[in-house]
Amino acid sequence: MQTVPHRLVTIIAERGVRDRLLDAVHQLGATGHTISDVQGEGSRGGRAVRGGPSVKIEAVVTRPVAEQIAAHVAERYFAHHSVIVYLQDVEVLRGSKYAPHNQGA
Amino acid sequence: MQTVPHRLVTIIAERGVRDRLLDAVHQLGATGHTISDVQGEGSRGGRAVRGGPSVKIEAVVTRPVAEQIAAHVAERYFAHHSVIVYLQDVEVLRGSKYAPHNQGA
Amino acid sequence: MQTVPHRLVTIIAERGVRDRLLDAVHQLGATGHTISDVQGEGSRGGRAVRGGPSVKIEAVVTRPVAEQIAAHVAERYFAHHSVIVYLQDVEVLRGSKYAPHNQGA
Amino acid sequence: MLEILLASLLSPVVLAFVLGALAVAVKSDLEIPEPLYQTLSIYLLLAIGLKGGVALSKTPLAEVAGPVMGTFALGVLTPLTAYAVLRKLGRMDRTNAAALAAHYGSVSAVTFIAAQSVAAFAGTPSEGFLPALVAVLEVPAIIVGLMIAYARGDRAGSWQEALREVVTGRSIVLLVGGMAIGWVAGAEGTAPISPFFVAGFQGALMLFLLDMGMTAARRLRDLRAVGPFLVAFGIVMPIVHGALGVWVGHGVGLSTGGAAVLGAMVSSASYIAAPAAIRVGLPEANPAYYLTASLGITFPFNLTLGIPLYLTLSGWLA
Amino acid sequence: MLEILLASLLSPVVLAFVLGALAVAVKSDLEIPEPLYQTLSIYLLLAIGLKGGVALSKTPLAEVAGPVMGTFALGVLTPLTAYAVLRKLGRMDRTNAAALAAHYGSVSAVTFIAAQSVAAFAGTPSEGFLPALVAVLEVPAIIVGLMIAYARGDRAGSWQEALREVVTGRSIVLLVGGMAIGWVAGAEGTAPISPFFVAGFQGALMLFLLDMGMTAARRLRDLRAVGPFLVAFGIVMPIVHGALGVWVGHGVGLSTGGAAVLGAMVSSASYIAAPAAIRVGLPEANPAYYLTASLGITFPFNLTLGIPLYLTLSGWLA
Amino acid sequence: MLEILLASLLSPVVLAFVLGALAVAVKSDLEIPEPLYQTLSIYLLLAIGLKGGVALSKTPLAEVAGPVMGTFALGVLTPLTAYAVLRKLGRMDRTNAAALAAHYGSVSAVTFIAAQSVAAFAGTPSEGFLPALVAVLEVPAIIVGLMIAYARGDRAGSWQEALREVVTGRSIVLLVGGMAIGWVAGAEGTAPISPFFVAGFQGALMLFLLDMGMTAARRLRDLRAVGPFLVAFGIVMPIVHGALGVWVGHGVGLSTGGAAVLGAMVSSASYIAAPAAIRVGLPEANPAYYLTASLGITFPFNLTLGIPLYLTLSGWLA
Ligand SMILES: Nc1ncnc2c1ncn2[C@@H]1O[C@H](COP(=O)(O)O)[C@@H](O)[C@H]1O
Ligand SMILES: Nc1ncnc2c1ncn2[C@@H]1O[C@H](COP(=O)(O)O)[C@@H](O)[C@H]1O
Ligand SMILES: Nc1ncnc2c1ncn2[C@@H]1O[C@H](COP(=O)(O)O)[C@@H](O)[C@H]1O
Ligand code: NA
Ligand code: NA
Ligand code: NA
Repeated sequence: MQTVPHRLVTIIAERGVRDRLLDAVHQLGATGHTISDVQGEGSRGGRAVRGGPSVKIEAVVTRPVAEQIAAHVAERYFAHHSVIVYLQDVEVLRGSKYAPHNQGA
Repeated sequence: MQTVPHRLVTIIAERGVRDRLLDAVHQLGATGHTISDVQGEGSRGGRAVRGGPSVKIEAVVTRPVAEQIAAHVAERYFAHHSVIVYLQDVEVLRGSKYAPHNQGA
Repeated sequence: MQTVPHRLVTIIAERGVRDRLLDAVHQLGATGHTISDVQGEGSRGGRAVRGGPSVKIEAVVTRPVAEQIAAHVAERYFAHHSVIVYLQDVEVLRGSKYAPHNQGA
Repeated sequence: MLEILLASLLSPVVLAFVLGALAVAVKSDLEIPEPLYQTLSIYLLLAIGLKGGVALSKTPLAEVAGPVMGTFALGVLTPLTAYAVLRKLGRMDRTNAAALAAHYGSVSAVTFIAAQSVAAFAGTPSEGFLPALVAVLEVPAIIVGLMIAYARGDRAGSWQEALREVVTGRSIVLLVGGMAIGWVAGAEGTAPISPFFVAGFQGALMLFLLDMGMTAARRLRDLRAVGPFLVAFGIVMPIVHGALGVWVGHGVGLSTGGAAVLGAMVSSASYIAAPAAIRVGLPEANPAYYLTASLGITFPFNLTLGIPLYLTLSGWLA
Repeated sequence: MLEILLASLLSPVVLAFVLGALAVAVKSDLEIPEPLYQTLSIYLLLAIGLKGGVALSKTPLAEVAGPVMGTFALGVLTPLTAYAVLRKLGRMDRTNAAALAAHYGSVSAVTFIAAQSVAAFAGTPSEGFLPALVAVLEVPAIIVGLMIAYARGDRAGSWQEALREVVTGRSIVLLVGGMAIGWVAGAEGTAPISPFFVAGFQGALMLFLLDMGMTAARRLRDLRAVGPFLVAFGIVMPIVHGALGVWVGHGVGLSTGGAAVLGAMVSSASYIAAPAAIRVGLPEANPAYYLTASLGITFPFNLTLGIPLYLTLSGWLA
Repeated sequence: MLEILLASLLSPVVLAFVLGALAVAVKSDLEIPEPLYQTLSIYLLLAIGLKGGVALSKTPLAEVAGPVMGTFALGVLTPLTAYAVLRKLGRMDRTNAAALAAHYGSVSAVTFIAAQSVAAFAGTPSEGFLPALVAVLEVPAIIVGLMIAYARGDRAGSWQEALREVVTGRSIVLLVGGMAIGWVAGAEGTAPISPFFVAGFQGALMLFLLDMGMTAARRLRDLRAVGPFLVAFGIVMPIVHGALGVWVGHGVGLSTGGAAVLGAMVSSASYIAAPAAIRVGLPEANPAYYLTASLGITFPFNLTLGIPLYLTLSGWLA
């Protein structure tokens, strides 16, 4: 079995910025993503507030795309929004599936 | 604290194949799994289609079991189904808990 | 982009112990957490029982905090509860965000 | 009997159960989302609690005392009979026998609800205060089951934790809480909420049983693992306990419908409260046994054949 | 026509669709949680199935036979016309044309439900057994669409898997299952569940269309990607198919309302069953085409202008 | 007063709140799933919007103008009084005082709904157009709160983003959207959806308050952290604002019930719209303060004692 090292970018964000984040993630080269509903607590409060769920966005991407996504999130969202981002190593099958085929869109 | 290196296999798949995947995961040696509802977008489309949620299956397993699960998924599902699989390193306590105690069933 | 290595602690537990676990996670130094609803199967049964969902708690923390959380979970919960815990490496931006600012509370 | 049987089998609620089972059989992608399942169970428990509380607020205490004591006695007795049968006839180990005893002594709220509907439909409605008996029946058997295991020194779990789990578990909280609200607010106070909790009840129950059908069918896969003895136990034990319940029901002065519903309750096996308690108190017990038996065998049996049987029995005894 | 158009456009159900679209336009954080979406679709499909089944239990077979055969014929014919138009006029590749053909031949249950409501509101209610026609119309077109692609040797997907996906898919299971339950239990048997499934129906439909408005508006972003031909196709094809459906409806003896609703069904494009089947059977087809066209163009068109148009047409033909 | 107080305290809706708090106190595993919470809040907001819109469609503009202007004035004034009290008496820092001011100037839709029910129950129903006042009251206070902070140069957040967050927030979208739909469709057009949105309302509200009781009880844990001043503030400020609201209500010509409900609205503290806006516009503010005060103190106070108090006050002023 031929696995290829890639990066898993995880973004946890308040729901209001979800669509903007997804657009950015794809524009920066992700070929797919997985999203789930989560709840959280961080520096901007959390637990025991209902109606304020967050989303977790995960994308398996190449190393440079991962860096770009993390940098984008940091630059645009860290100041005004409840957002965190972290990167992990993953191994995938079919490495070509996750390579950005379309740099511009 | 004595942690033991293991592998985390993550499978993201359309819901229709969930039960078959779970059976396979256990048959190949996983002693447990965790499953959650997600939504996603990949090469076969996604975002903005309601009613087409996916599942994420995660299993902490030994290294050889991880390889077998990934290979099985690749062989049986990549051609006709919306499925991705990736592997990560994890450290667990109670390593024996995740060792396949029952190779055949 | 300056990423900093940290640890991701993941705890999967039956819902009944959620609040106690969250209190412990924060008391041991986590500055935040993310929680999601999952279902699972392990040594104490699972699949095909409705009404018994679990929670997944994830916290990005420093290495020593991660060890402490894992040790705490092992000591207090492994005997009587459906709980697993595992650790992974992650890279984060803004490393200081995840450092325990308040050891005691 | 045949008439009751047909009326019961051809009701939308039972047909929905069958539809759920068929959906699993044909490997449909139909799925009741987990939050819908939880919503329906919160709704159903609260609704029967409310109804019972309103009925209780109109019932003199003296009328309830007998049934409560009879039910309590059955809750202590039936786990013992179940344990004896499992050990003597089934040669099952102590831990698993005790776990099963806790399940078969306790009660399935959905079986109770279905029995109540069928009894009403058959023209022999049950007493309004019966939900109180569900609460009385739920707890003791689990305690007895755990006591059997703990008395034998099997102590992997925590006895106190398990007990806490049952009495603070959501089924007791919603059932007893709903009863308290219904009792305090009375018929007049609950009138504004009754379109939601009364008129919608049967439809919600139907959706719930669609899900139960799917769950039961998934459990059936484990049937081979549990062996023929447990299959027989899952059918015969309920009949014995059910007949006992009907008989005691008449003894404590319940109506024909009421005694039949009590029979169904006693015959039923818990699959919410008991599994939660056993997971904590007897973690070594194998869920494949107690879940497959209670969910895969006894629940479908009671829903289809058991309830009409207890009604018929009760009619004979009346 | 104007009157019907206004009554339709100003109904809460259509206004909720508009509200959903506006919420997306202003980037509101309003969100219909996924489990609520699933709950609503389970509810709506089961409810129309039940209603259809009860109606069917009162309808002589002879009366249903003609409409069933006419509908079946339309289910085979319309994917062929759609395919021809897409290939000849749109110069689209075979795979994507076949995928779109499957969608436009099949049916959108929500369009059916909306049409049924508007027809009733306009004083020309449709026949009660029409849900049976939805089930008849759903499957054949998808098979024909796949056959076109497979006959041309494009075999990345699995033909059998795709077929299985459709017939065991949740929309068929709930629709046909609900019909069977309604048919077996009859009007009397379903009375206890009707407050839930009948009285609540329009409100649940309104919430569902709030979500549909949001989904359709999100799809619209892809509009530029699909090009002007597909936009035109998404409006003109439904009109052609809708007119054909109305005409056949009158031919097989349906009432004015019934023929109009059949027209709306035939004109509509599937966005639940067909996408699921195409994803498996024709994975190379591009979802941006078939989902944008069916969800982003044809559904809103039918909901607002199409249904009143078919009703008016049907009035003329009567 | 005592009579109203009892009727209010012993209503199922308030009892459900208490049950939720007790469930947390005994550490029950009862849980209202997040999607159910969201569904209930979508439902309740849309339902009161619809009801208000239908009422508005029957009310002459002149009758609404006074109340709207009075409410708007209260929405500008009350954050200023709250800010002054917090700074002068509580010696709180500017950022947290501004954040709290935004919360106490804005409105809690659930408090409004509960007040409306109690007023109707007490025989003094409020005007049908009051939901329009909720929308009018929700926004200005949040703007004023942000303006206070921004005028002082604390600019970690984005002013424009926060404003956008409020006006496109789901509570405004559903409330105003529902009103628009109710207003356009009118009583006749909304008749088919009223079994869903009207008959089911109180039951859904009861489930919602079960959840609110759990949330409020969880918040109480933070009580020690916020200190005695904030606890006193969370009770006294609502009484002052509530009395003011009742007085203004009478001044602008509302009925006894209407003025009392306006008082409850003015006294209430937002815990949906304001927290969302503050998180974006004033991220440095500490949620432990504003959430504990609004959810843990003011909401339970109003639900149990405040609403009967404003009703009694309003009766005296009539
Ligand atoms: N240390 C952490 N570990 C895991 N998740 C976190 C952590 N800190 C923050 N989060 C998540 O990120 C969201 C936003 O964080 P914040 O901006 O700090 O409020 C929170 O709601 C959590 O879901
Ligand atoms: N690059 C990616 N990163 C994360 N998840 C992905 C990625 N690609 C695909 N997925 C997930 O896998 C599912 C199936 O992918 P596909 O077969 O490419 O449509 C999608 O619905 C996503 O949830
Ligand atoms: N090998 C595994 N991989 C992933 N999740 C697991 C595994 N074993 C157990 N779990 C999760 O942990 C929960 C408790 O496990 P247990 O205590 O073994 O019943 C299960 O319900 C699963 O969600
Ligand atoms: Na029993
Ligand atoms: Na069609
Ligand atoms: Na206020």
